[in-house]
Amino acid sequence: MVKPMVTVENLRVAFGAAEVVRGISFEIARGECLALVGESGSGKSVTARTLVGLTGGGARIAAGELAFDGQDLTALRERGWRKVRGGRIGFVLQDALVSLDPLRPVGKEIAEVLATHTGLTGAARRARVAELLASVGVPEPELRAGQLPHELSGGLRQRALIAAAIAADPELVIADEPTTALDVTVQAQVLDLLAELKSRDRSLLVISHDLAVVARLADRVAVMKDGVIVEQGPTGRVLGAPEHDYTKQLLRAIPAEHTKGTRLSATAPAPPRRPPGEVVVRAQGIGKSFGGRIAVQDVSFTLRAAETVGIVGESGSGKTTTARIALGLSAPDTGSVEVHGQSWAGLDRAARRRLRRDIQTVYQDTLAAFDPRYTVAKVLAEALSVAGVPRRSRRERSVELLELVGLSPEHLSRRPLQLSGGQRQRVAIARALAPEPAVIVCDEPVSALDVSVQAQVLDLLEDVQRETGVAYLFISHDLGVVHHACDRVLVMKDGRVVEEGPVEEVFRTPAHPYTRELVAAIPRLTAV
Amino acid sequence: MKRPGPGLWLAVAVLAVLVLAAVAPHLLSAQDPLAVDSAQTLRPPSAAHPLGTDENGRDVLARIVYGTRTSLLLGFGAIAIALVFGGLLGLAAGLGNRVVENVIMRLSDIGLAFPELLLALVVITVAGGGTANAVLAIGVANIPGYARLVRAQTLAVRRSSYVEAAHALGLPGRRVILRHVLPNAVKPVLVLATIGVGTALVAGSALSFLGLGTPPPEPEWGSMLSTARNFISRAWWYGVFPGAAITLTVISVTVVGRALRLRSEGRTSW
Amino acid sequence: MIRFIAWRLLAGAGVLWGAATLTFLVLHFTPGDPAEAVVGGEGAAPTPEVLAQITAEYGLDRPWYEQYAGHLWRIVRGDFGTSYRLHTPVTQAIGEQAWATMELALAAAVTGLVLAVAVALATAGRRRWIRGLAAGAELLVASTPAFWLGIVLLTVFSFGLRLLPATGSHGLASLVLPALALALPIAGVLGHVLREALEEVLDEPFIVSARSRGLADTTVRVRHALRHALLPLVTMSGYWVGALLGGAVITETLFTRQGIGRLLVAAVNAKDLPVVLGVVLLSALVYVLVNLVVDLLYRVVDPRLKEAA
Amino acid sequence: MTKKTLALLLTAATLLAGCGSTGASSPGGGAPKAGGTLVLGENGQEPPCLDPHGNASSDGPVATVPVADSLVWFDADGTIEPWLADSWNVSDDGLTYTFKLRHGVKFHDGAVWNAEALKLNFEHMKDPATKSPLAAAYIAPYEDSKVVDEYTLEVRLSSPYKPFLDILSQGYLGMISPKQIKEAPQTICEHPIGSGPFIFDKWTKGQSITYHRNPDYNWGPKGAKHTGPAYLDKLEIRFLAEDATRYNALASGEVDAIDFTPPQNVEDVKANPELGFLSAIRPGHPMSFWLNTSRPPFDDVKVRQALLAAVDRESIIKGVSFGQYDVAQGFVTSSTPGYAAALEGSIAYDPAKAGGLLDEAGWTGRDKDGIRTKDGKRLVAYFPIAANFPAQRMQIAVQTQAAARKIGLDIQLQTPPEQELTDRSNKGDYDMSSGLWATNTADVLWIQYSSENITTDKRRGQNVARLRDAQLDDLLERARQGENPAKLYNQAQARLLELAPAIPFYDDPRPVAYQKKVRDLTFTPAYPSPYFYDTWLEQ
Repeated sequence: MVKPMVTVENLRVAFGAAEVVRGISFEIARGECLALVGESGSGKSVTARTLVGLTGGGARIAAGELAFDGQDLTALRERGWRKVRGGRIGFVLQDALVSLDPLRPVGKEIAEVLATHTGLTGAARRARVAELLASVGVPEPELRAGQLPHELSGGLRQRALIAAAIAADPELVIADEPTTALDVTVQAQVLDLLAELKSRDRSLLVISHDLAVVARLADRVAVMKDGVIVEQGPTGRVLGAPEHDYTKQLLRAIPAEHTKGTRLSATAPAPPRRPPGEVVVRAQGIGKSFGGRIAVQDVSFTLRAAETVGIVGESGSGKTTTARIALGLSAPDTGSVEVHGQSWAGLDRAARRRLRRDIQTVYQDTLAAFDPRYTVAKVLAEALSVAGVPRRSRRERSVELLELVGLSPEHLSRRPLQLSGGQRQRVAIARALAPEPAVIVCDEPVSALDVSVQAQVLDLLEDVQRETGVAYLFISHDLGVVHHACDRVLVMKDGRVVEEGPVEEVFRTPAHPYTRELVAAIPRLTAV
Repeated sequence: MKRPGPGLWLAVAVLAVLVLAAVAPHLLSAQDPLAVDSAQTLRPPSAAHPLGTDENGRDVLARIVYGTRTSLLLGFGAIAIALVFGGLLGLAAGLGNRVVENVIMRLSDIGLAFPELLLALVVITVAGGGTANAVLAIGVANIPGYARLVRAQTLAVRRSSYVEAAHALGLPGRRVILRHVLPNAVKPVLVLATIGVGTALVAGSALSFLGLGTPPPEPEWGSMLSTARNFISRAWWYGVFPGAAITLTVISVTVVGRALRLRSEGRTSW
Repeated sequence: MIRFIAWRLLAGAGVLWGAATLTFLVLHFTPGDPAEAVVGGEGAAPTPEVLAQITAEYGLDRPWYEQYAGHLWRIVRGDFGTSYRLHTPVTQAIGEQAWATMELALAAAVTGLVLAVAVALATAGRRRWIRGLAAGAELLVASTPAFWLGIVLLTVFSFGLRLLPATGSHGLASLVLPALALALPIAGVLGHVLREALEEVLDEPFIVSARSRGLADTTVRVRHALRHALLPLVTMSGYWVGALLGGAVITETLFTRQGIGRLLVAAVNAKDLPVVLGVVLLSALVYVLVNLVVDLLYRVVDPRLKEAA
Repeated sequence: MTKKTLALLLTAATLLAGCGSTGASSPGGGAPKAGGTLVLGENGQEPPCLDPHGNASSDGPVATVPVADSLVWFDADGTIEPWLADSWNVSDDGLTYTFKLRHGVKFHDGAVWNAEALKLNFEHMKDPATKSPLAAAYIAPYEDSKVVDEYTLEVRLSSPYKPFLDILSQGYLGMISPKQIKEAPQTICEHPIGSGPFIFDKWTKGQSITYHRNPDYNWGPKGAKHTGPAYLDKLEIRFLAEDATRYNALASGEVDAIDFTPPQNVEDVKANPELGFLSAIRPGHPMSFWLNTSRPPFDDVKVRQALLAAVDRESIIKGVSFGQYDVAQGFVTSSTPGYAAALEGSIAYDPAKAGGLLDEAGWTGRDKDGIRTKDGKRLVAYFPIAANFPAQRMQIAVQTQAAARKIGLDIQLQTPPEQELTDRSNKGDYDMSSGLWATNTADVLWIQYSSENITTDKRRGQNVARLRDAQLDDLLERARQGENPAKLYNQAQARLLELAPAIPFYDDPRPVAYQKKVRDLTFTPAYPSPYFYDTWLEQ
């Protein structure tokens, strides 16, 4: 029998007292693609880095066996590692913007690998670099090679990074979250590229939190949780007929069209939905441009009570600008936004402040959204004071709010840093609810969260809406999420609304080509 | 996340002793720092004079202990001045309109164009030597720097999304500034200031070296040091101990300051 | 780019004018008659005729605004007037001293930078005790008054071991100790900043990916990390200039070197307004230019800023 | 050299109080050799201007005398010897001096020394444009002069001025090239041209002055050991302000000799067989703290005497000078012509007496810190000092402060800005002030204590004590008019001991240390400072 490319036997990795990888075992056969799936803190990235000897300072590594192509990696010295890294194992980190040296042309980064592992020099090397860039689908490679990371789009950066990883033609390529932070369409392309890398004698190890991504790529999947592999097997089997509860939970948590109207997290079902009420926000032909660059153009929508309107689009499509205009935080160049029939433009400061209570917001970055010095109690008290709640009753109201968002009174004394991302987003929602607003603008409310947490928050938003009849303006790049959470959706591209309508229609029968492209690109949970 | 190491505790201990020396020197030295004894000049450390005597037969230990108050004043006083005025200017620039901001920033440009010591020298030409003036000099010299720092902080905080959140909440602008902008803008500056105290202390001793510091016979580390240099070949102790006092103090202040910084940046777990 | 430079130069001119005005007013409205400074002092017995002569010659009897205008006008024409104390043109007085200070400052700057970079590169992200050692050393030198450091250096290397001359501005040997005394505290501060920056950078993903390409540690540090870590140093230019010029005053006095620093102290003591004004403007000019250069340099080190300009 | 001879030498040096012809005489014998460069480490008092007439700094002469010869030579015993003047006679009314000048003297620029040259020099000193801080005052009585013939000048004074010749022997009144005075007076400060044994080369401000030998020189003073050019090829004066630095520069051989050897190092110098030591007490007024007699508390002679008795000058001076200085016995130093040796020891340390005097003066009350009071007023004396106050004087001040405190007098040291200091001293707004005045005549007493010399808006004077005493004025005036100076100066010194206008501390020495290879390093006694005409180096 052919011996596997990688053999990991009872691997344990600990930093100080904390053991983050607790005895995992797996193999990767030649030409096979294994996916390590798990949420943050599951130890998947550490495992990947351990395979290239970059676990990090102060890490204690123990393994029954840790072999690459029959070679015992645990025995390697620094010098030996250097031959393996880049030479025989290529490594693709997540988020190419920070994984490429921002001060050096991408070409140099690739040339570096060639310089270290091949005899190529001068012109030959430059040629090879261009060749590699071309091979990963980078247009005008010579030009690109001379550019700095920030001059390239996210997709191109990721491709460049991959080019560097495969430059020395390694037998194993490890990709750690290769597609996070990429727009859905680009994500699809990169996934295809990775799929191509896999060949008869080159194996692939993909690390991801996104089962959908994995479904598209991996032959086998290993699901990690808290440093152990809870389940592993052929992709089809694991995704199709999961055995372990955690895997099931993960699968259930992924929002997509089929999850519409179902619970993503294992929480009690909510009260019945209310029918959409009167119009609370009406945006008419709003447009805004920054220094000549058009950010938003002729965007109109209406939002009714107890209704959720989604705005999808890739980065730079003008989603956030639209949100800020709706919130009255920045004034449109053209058009107007009315909340409860009052246009922001027409109001004086005092009136604006009063109106603001009716339209609140929840941010993407859960940490930056809070004054670092404030405790949850203070945060809520402040919000309540705006709502005119008398001082004495603020505390009890705060507790109510916390319970409404699924937190308990003991969180009152915590500071933002002392809360998890999910908890912070819950507090953010509580704060937004404090003035009993008619609308909450949610700007990428879940994109910074792990899938299971995301599930909880999405459910929470749903529940809150059913409780209070608040309307959501829901901004996200994740079509799955939008599909799950929204009643109607606006698809934006380059500051324009290209398509609009009930979420079902738009996603089932997309009219606009771009929408089709988007929908096509959505990774689906059916193994290839 | 790292926990405070022994170094930090040591520094805190040193500062504690210094504070004690500043408020109640008599507890640390029984001798009179002004007691001249022409017969006992430049005597090496002994039972009677643990750190020896100076060129006037005064007890070096006593002078170091009693000098603490003045020396610390040089550091803390100066930074206090710089903080208050620099802080106000910086806030004005950070919160005010373009005109205010420009005026203040151009002024601080000019201020920054003078090297600290040069500015201090100019101030002293006007005001004359002496402790109070030295403090004033160094303080003034530091104002532009702090003004810039505070302004930068203020602007950063103003742009932060929690301030936007407060606005979105419908909080009155004034309250947003008082409750969120001010505290968050000033806090990190306060922390940096602790480190600044050390630098100011050194600057102070430099003035003393030029003979512009505390007039005799009042003890002050810097002036002790600068006098001692004439006798360095005969009386090492006279120079070494005040020097050590300054260095140790500055180190301690800096260590504590850095620890506070790490903490305020949430990089330590205490 | 050109517009940027032009604009900065304009702002610089503003700063210079402000500096000139400030010093003039400050020194002019302090009590005391410069005429005394010209011929006063212990052991002097100027006759009334002499004093009258001086007052007239330097126009000290004219109203302040005339004197101010006079000063500015002459400065614009590159004439900084005549030193009260030295009876020679300020440009000459400064000219005689400028090179010595320049030499000292440059030597110190280079030494300081090299020391800082070397130590930081060698120790950043290493074992705890190594870092502790380096940090301790940096803290020590950074926390010691420059002149005390100088005295110690003198006592050990010059008076004690007789290795190096203690005085003067002649030859390289006489530059070593002063430069060191001036450089060490700076190196201490820079070293700390640099190592912190380096350690931050070394945790960056792109460093990991660099390592994952099989680069040697040194290569990673020098080729990838250092450049990033240097940025904060570049931004500290203000501190540099201040530390160097300020330190020069002390160092030159202690090592009885020639230099602007000593010239200034003497001038300040003697209320030698023209000289003080000259030195202030010079240091302000240096500050402005250095900052300009630094901004340009910054764009070289960090190309991302190019289009920001 | 054996310790014994060294000791001998030193006693000689101090006894003969810097007699020009002794000093670092060559004990091993050996004929002087020409050649070599001598480097002298000076203290920080770098003159701002090298025009002998244009500076008053104590390092003025040492820097200008090599370049500029004087009209006459002053010998340590007080006799005036010919130099650029062969002879002279004074009219009976003491108003006219007729100088017969030396022939064949040439300035470095080729200009000839003659009556016209001397006249020009006098006028240059007086000319306000010279901004002379000292010379002008020294020859204040100079009226005008008449060229009798090429080598004869007749000088007329406005009033009899006995010390005229003594003063003329000082470096501050050295002779500058008439050509330079006429054609480029503004260059004298930067580049003085005289007739001296050394030609000025270069002045690196804040650093050093260099000279080279004048090969044509053949008009050395009578006091000199040899004739013809100087032995040294080159001469460099380096300014080393830091005491420790200066001493170590000598010890480490960086320099061949140092001026103003720090007292704390003198013992080491003497102990070091490689080094020689030469010291002379500077004639003039001893280093003293003057008491402002024009306002309370020191307007009361009893208070002044009290303070004088309260201070243990012996032990203070012993301490600060590491046993090197002589305690001043009166108001002129022991090396000053007309010094009243008979009065020695009349100032005695007696705290008890001091207390008594203060009681008599009515300062009987005491406040909580034990400071005396008189009808509610504390007994306070303000002592404003400059930022660059010499460390050693500071010591004396501090110890005096302590002593005064013991008898209930509170001396407060203040460091006002330099300029406020000058203003205050001109206005007389101070109680104590420190200093000394080095000049080679007892007329220093007139300079320091005659009521004429109290500073007014019209006149800057040196009577820092602001003393007004008719009797003293009379004595001093008559003395300088020329009537039996010896006797009158004696009486004046006695009178001053009664008036106690100052606390005289020590006779200021000019202690020079040098490498043994330096031979015949001497002093100009007129204003003791190293003189290099006879000096040579043993290679």
